[in-house]
Amino acid sequence: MIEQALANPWIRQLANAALLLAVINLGVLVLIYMERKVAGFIQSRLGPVHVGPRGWLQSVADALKLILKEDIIPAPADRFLFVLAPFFVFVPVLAVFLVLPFNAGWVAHDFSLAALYVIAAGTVAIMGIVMAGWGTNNKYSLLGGLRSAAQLVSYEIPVVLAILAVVFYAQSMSLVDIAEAQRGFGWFIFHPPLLVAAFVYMIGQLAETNRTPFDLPEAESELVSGFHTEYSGIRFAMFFLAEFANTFFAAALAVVLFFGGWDGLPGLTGALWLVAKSYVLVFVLMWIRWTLPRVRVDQLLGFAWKVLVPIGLIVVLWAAASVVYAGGAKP
Amino acid sequence: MAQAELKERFEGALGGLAEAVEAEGSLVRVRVALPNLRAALLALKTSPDTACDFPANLTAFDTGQEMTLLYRLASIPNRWQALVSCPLDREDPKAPSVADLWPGFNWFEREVYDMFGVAFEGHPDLRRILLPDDWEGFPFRKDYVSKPSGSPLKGPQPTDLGEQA
Amino acid sequence: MGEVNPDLQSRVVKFPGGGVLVAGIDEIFNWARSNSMWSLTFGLSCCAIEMMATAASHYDLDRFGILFRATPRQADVMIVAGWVSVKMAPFIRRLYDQMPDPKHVLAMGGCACAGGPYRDSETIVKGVGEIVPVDVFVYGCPPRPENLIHGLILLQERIREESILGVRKREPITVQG
Amino acid sequence: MNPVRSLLGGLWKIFGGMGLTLRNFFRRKATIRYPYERRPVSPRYRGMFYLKWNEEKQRLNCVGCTLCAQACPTNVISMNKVGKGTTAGVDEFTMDLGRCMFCNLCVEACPFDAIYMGDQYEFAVTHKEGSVLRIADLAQGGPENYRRNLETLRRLQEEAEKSKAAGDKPTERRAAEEGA
Amino acid sequence: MNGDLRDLHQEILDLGTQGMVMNMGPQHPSTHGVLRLILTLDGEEVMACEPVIGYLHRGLEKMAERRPYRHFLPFTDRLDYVCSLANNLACAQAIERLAGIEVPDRAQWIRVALMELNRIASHLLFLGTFGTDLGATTMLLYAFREREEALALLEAITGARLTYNWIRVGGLPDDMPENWDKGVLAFCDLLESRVGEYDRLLTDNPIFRRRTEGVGVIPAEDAIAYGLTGPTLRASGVEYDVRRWAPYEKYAEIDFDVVVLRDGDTFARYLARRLELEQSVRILRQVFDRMPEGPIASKVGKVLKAPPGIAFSQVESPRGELSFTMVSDGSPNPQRVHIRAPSFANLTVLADLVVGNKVADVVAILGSIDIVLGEVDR
Repeated sequence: MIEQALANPWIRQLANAALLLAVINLGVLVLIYMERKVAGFIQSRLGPVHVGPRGWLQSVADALKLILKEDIIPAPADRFLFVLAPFFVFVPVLAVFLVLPFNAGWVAHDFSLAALYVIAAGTVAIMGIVMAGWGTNNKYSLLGGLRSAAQLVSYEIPVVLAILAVVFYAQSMSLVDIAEAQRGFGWFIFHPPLLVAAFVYMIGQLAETNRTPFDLPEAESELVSGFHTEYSGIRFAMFFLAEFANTFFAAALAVVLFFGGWDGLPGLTGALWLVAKSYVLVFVLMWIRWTLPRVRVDQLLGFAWKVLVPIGLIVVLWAAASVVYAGGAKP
Repeated sequence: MAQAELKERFEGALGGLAEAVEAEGSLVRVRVALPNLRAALLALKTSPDTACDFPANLTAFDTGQEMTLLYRLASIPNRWQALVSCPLDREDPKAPSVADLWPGFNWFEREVYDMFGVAFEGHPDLRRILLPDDWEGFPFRKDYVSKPSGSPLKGPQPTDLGEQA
Repeated sequence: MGEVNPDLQSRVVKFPGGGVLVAGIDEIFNWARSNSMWSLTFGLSCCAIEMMATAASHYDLDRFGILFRATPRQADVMIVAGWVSVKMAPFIRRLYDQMPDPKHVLAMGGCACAGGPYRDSETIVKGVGEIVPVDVFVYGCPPRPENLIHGLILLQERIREESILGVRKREPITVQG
Repeated sequence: MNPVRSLLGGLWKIFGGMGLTLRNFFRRKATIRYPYERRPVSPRYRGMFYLKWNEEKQRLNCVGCTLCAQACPTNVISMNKVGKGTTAGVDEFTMDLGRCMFCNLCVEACPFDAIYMGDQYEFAVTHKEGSVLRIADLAQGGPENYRRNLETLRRLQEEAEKSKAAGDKPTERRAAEEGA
Repeated sequence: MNGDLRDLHQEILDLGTQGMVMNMGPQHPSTHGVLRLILTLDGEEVMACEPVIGYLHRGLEKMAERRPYRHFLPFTDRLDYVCSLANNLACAQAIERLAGIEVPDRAQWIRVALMELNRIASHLLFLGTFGTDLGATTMLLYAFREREEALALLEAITGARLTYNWIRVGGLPDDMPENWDKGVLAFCDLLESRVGEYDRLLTDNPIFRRRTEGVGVIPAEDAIAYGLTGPTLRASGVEYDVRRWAPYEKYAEIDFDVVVLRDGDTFARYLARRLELEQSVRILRQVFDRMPEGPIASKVGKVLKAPPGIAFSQVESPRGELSFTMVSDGSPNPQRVHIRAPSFANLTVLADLVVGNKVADVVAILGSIDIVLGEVDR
């Protein structure tokens, strides 16, 4: 009966989505625990240890508590925008996971324009942040929302350019094809133009996921908590989860684009390789976060337009040239 | 530098503005009458003999009979400083503001106003600085009577203090 | 802390097995709440430095799942660290009102508990308990980090005794500040 | 400066910082797991206040001279003196943690070696009244020694009254002068 | 300062653009206490700033008038609670000068050691919080890790972690514990190795440099006119360090450099404090070699009375010149005590300094001035 039901494409997709949702939320909880542990270890302390064995249950406790908290909608807020904003941030993050190939054939939905879809869907989240910033009717939030809009618009371009370079090499926009093209340790990171592209991509994604040194929309020492200053309880939890899901997706996408996707040594399932590589990248992102200070808003934009975009353009040309003249990755 | 020489320098710079000048170590104590206060401070600041251009401190004290302003100006390269005292009219304390000469004294004057009620004439923004805006009286004056403080919160009182309160 | 609404309580008991169910849920949620006390960074004075020291490497509040949040909306515990002046009191009340329920207050240091050495000063509120309900008092001037952790553990115990049905009677309080 | 070089130089510096944080990642952690392990405090630590117990004389050293109360800047201490001269002691001694600055001035003021600040520092309570400590909490050795102190004082007083009856006045006066 | 910019903003205002008023504080993560800044913003840019202080005001000077001289000493701990001993010293010195009390040599040397150790603790706190203001949270934790060692040493001698109250009129209450000097020297070695780490993490970081260099420049003339003191003044190129300018205790006999920098920007103010750490270590290394044996306190009567007069002390606290002015009328209580808190004077410059900068710079500039609200509000 289940097989019959799964034969129906709608039900099949729904089942896929539900499975993904569960996996992502679980993964995010692990990620939050990891973040706190990494932060602790880097800062010469232990991080959570007392909640559950070795503090494993810390993020579960946090999540449960946030569900139970009173849900406050400030009186001066624009109710409609305020309520809608967390969904606008949370849903696109989940949506992009649909096209992420975990293993050969392990993808919820693959199609030929997946790379474009990832960029497009990711951009919707900006809307959510701007809505949160505006709808809260709080000045810190407003500044945070505006910063976020400027930041995401600027950093979208280098990220797109970096992905474009990969698309040249793989000659496809399907993430499955891109990953397939790197089978057998033909990882794109080993190609000089794409090494630079990977760099541009990672810096751009740092900015898009609002992490230090680019965490200006929620810069704690300046804007209290930025765009989610007035959010409490479950609504805040959605922002929180979305942020970590986003981080994980940025790392997983980087793995698919540059680090060979599920490609790895035989013996382990491809999906595990992908997740393991993603976690290493996430660790790098955390490591960066707990090392660097925050940039200022004008420096942030200046860095995108004056440094990353030119480099991105050069990389695109370089990649195109090496594909056309030297054959690129494909023979 | 000899104390006598230091005293001479200050007397020279101040002309007839000071009532008394005494030197002790590298500190020169100057007493000035209220009408000459601003002129004397300006002379101390601008005269090359004294060059006391560093606003180190400004305060006041009240003995119950008399209220006195106390300025301390320093000359950093010369390593000397001047302690200028100026008695005030206790009933209606007023003094010329020197916040335009030394922006650093802006807040100090506000503080003296806040605590002693000395009105600094020509001060750009003479408001209370440390105490709440609606505070009554000037607490550092010796005739100030402290009131039992009421509830810290204005408006309706909190009702949910439970058994702790 | 928090009085149980008798009406609600009687209704719950009427359900067969309801008490057990509520107790089970209570246990889980209290476990979650007591282990995830995000506190509001409310450093006022000396004690704030010790509060920072408690969060720093040597004592590490993160071990207990205690994070410092800058915004009251995301905080569960307000640690009032330092003396409270009359000028500051309305702001403390407002921040407390901005925190979502369930919320707790920990007064850190003699000043926040009872006015401390400044009890004969006119501008000081004799303990933050005059403004907001306090759950745990941590005396000391300033309390050592260990002492603060001890207070937080007491607060955890206190939270574990609560019920999710415990509704703190809240009346809207307008503060003109 | 060459922009490429400055960019690479900046990156190099950033990697230097990241190397440092990675090194700290693997270093021994500074954390003391407080409820399970304790950091030793200095022998001079000024923590919880106590009244010294004199095992030899079976009493507290305190004679109720109020010098400590006078030395206190914040009126933390109050006491009730019983007896006089050699038989002087206290049957009540309160201190208010809520006002105490732990400044040590009372300890320095005491000529009888009677009060000290110990190494106990956990003062968290769940009710405000917990701040006032009575003599039973303060006496070294707890309520037990407080009771024994009272007994000794009573005994001393009885003895003094007996000797007073015997007309042994001068010694008592001398002791009273020392006491003040 | 920034006069042109202010004119420009006036023009914009005249055009009808409305600034957004934003309240920073009194409860804000990076106002270092309860300072309130009322900022008028044009986008991210600050057009005007009005600091509001007094949220911690407790009338300390008034309380001093009601107490005997000695009873006020523990209260001074709670002025600048990051460097309590400097306050103790300034208060004790003012009383000593007023009453004409001499301090034995050994006590003076120990006082110097205490001052410098406390200065290290205070500057470490500054490095940490300044890093946090700029988003480098880890710096705070590293600085606190080393600060904790300094506090342990201070606890060993004074018996308290933060509010020491270990300086008495006429000397010290007790001598150094055994092997304390060895502990201090070992800490000096540890700190010197760790200071290089701070440089790698923060000082050399290009993002940090970009955030701080050229931001909030105070020219030397302005710095003097505003009455700034301490590292904030010395970063603008004025050589004014009370330890040199009007030496107290044994500073005249000690060999150390006054850190003077030229730029006067936020980075220079940071660097001045960072470099002072090394000077403090240098001073500490000299102290124990030269410390004579002898008494640690001179005899002072039970009731301390001072002849009528005015006396003031000057002490270089980590934030600048700390000065207690005491007026005596011959009674056991002082008639008036005024505390010239360095943070109070340094904070006056903020309002003019931040105009024309970004919101993020306000935090950086405020952090670099290194205020402690406890002594601003008194």
